[in-house]
Amino acid sequence: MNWLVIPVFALVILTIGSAIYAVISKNLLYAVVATGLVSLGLSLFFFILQAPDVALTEAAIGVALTTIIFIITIRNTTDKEKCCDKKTSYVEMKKGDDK
Amino acid sequence: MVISPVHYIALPLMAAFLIPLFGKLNKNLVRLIPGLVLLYLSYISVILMTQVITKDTTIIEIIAGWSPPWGINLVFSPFTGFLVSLFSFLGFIIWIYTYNFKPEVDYAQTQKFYVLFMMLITGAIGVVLTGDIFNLFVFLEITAISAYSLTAFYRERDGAEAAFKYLLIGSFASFLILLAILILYTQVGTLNMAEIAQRVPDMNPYMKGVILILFFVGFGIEAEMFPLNGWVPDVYTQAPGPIGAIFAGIVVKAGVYALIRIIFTLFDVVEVLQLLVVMGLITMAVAEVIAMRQGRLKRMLAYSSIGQMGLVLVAFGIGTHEAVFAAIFLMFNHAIIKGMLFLSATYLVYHSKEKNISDLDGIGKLMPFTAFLFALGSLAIVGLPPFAGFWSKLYILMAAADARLIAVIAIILVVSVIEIVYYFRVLHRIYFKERISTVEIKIPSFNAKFAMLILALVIVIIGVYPDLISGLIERAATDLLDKQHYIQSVLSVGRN
Amino acid sequence: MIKRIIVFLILATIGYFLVGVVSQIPFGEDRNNVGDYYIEKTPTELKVSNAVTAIVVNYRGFDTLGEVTVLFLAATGLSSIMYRRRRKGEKQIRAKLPSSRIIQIGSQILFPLIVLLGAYVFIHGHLSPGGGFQGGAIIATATLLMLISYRKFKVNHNVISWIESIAGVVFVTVGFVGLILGMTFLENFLPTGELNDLLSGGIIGIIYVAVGFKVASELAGVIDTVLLNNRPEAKNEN
Amino acid sequence: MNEFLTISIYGTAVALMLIGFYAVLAKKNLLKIVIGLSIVDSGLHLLFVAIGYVNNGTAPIFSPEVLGSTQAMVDPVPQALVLTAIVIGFAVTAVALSLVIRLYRHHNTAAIDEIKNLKW
Repeated sequence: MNWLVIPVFALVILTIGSAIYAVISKNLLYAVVATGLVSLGLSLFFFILQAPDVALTEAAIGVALTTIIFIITIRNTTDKEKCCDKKTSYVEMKKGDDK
Repeated sequence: MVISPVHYIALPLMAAFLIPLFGKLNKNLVRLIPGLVLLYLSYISVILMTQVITKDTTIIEIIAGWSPPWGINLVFSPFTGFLVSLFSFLGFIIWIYTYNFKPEVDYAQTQKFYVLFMMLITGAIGVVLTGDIFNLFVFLEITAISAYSLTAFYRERDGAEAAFKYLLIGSFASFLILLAILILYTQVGTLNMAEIAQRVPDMNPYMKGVILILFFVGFGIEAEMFPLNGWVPDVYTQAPGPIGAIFAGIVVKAGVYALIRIIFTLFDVVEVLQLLVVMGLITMAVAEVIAMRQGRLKRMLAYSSIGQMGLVLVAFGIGTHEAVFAAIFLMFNHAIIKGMLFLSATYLVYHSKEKNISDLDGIGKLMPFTAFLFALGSLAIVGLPPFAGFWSKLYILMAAADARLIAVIAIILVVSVIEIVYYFRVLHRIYFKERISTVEIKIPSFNAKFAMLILALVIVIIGVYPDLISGLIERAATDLLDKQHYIQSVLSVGRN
Repeated sequence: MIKRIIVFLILATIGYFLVGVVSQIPFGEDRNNVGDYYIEKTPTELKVSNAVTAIVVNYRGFDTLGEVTVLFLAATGLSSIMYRRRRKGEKQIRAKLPSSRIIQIGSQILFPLIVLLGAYVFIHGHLSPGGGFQGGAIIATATLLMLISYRKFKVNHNVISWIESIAGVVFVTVGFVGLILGMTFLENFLPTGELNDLLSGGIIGIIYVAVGFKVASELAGVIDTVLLNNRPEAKNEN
Repeated sequence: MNEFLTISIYGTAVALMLIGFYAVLAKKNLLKIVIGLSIVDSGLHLLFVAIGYVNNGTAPIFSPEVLGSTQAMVDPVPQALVLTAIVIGFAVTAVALSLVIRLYRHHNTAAIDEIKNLKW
């Protein structure tokens, strides 16, 4: 056994778990944060694989900037995955946007 | 400084970076610079092509001083040079057309439009010129991102939907291509296309098949191959008119080029040619049948474009020298003719909201010039003599006959009849119906007329004297089929 | 329901295919490919410590030029897609509420530090992990910090487009200088210096600094464009 | 240990791609689709870096200590390619998101089946 086994295993769980959560979550904001976690896990993987350059890039672009752009988009649109039926949602969203 | 193929990429990039600054000096420079750049590219095309043809060489341009297997290189051979010259020339003509197009668009948007316009063409040129498989992917992405943004350029249309659809399919294509490059790198350990071609015969056959399928589907999407071409009509319809002409004339050709380069040069699998014939026939038949049922002019042109690309693939798939010659000829014709059809159609339905064919009733009397050019283009593209389209179709049929592919000939003939039917339906409406529609008409500006006239002249002249260009195409076909020459001329550069 | 089954069938096919292919790719075996050549030549001929930087900027510098262009086009395309004509008297509103004092002061302290870190990352791109893209992204993050903590903080688009253009032009010009001097495009024409020296690697340093500035200004522009469009009345206007 | 690393890394990469494809194919929300695209990309990037790994290798950075033992260095080429791929992926994501915002403004929904042209 090697000292790497447990952290690698934890990393696999973190990455795949966040990816699954990002896909199934009903709230888009949580999904986006989970996507950021996938990138974080990935960046650690790159570090383990001796690719510090890529790890740094993934951390700066994947974790920070992509997540931020997603969050701004959600603020511009909506954070619900399913938007009920359109007639009621239209009024609700009008209200929600004014707050 | 000597003229070299790297100017094709570096100058447009320089210009694109500078356009925002020049715009602060004078707003007209923003429109002017892309034209000057494209004019210069056409000029160096003439010089380099003469050099390549007369000296019978292939120009290999090394980048960053590292010879081919290690650095990136550009290959300017008769085949790539021919396509690149075609792209620069057509790009310049379309620029002339665009110069006064929709003057009411804001300055901020105009500036972005011209940057994206120029990079769309540059990306396609880069795809054709590069000799490195990953570099090809990068240029494909340059083209793709400009294309997505330009598709969504107009706010009053449904461009965003078409662009999103395009983006989804395009991302899938780039995923497949990138995966193929990855597997290829693990197998042959290099990214240079000549060296890959050298090493592929020794590769594990299973992996070879996998990579070939991935490339085939990935570039097939870019080349509008069936069944993943559902995005094409939407994108062509929603994009601004001249951009539709660039998609049909330039961007698709780059996709076809990549597919052909992979199949002919990189891999030595013969079966894939038959697959290409079959896929081409399906693409062509399905697209032309759908085209007949379209009520909107640009959708009809888009499906017709898919059909023609199918025919190009069939011709390449036959694989003999005559067939490849015919295929390259058809690529040239289609670029010019379909470009002109899109340009003239844009003015025919300029103010029409739905862009329906029924809005064209009797427009021949109101816009005689544009309608005449559209009619000329229609006659040329269905392959009637004495226009350019006739020769390419004839050569394809002759090549198929030589290869004893009776079924292929039959299908091509049936499809041609369908094509004639739906183009003549439009012409009938233009010339022999009374105008009932109340849609305003828009007379093209002078430069638009000029641009269309040049393309029309090319169509007629090539139709009467096909020999003007067939020499070049002959050389291009020889060059494409001579795989060993490609490998040697690239790899011999640095080894001395 | 049928759609769901189809989706799972497609996924199963893709999965089967991927597993079949990936299991055939050896993992962790010794290199025998172009990478060898790069590793051999990088410290001796280019005098660059970071082999990845050497590949990105020099051996495959053309890719990087393309990559910078992709980012430039994304920024251009993004602002073209999000563009709307401003009505009279309409103001561009960004953050809805000013942030708390703590965040404001904190970001004031952090901002120069993060910018410094970013600059360090791209200046030392040829010596340590990092480079133009990473450094540029870090600086863009710092801009974002200021954007969210100060309502009035304005990204000056004039300055941004100047930096962006000049950095891009520097990159291409450095390439052309090689061509003018009778060598090839993007070829190194400066003395390479000593390994592990700050001033080593010839043009690699210049290019990476240019890339850093370009990436930083492009990313900051992207973020600002998306943020500026966040307006309640930005609805149904088209 | 090596087998464990192989399985976990290749497994993660393939799993990420499949999860991403599931989101693209099955989800109806535009943002979810874009999230799916970026997860697919992540899986591909992981695979890319993994093929360059060499057992017990070091990062491809020369310091005076490792100069003698270049054989034990991981392959830098895939890493350089991934750098490019990550930036391109980011650019595509940004364009996709701006399209989502515009579609939302236009149709007031981010559901794919309520936007007519996206059905096919």
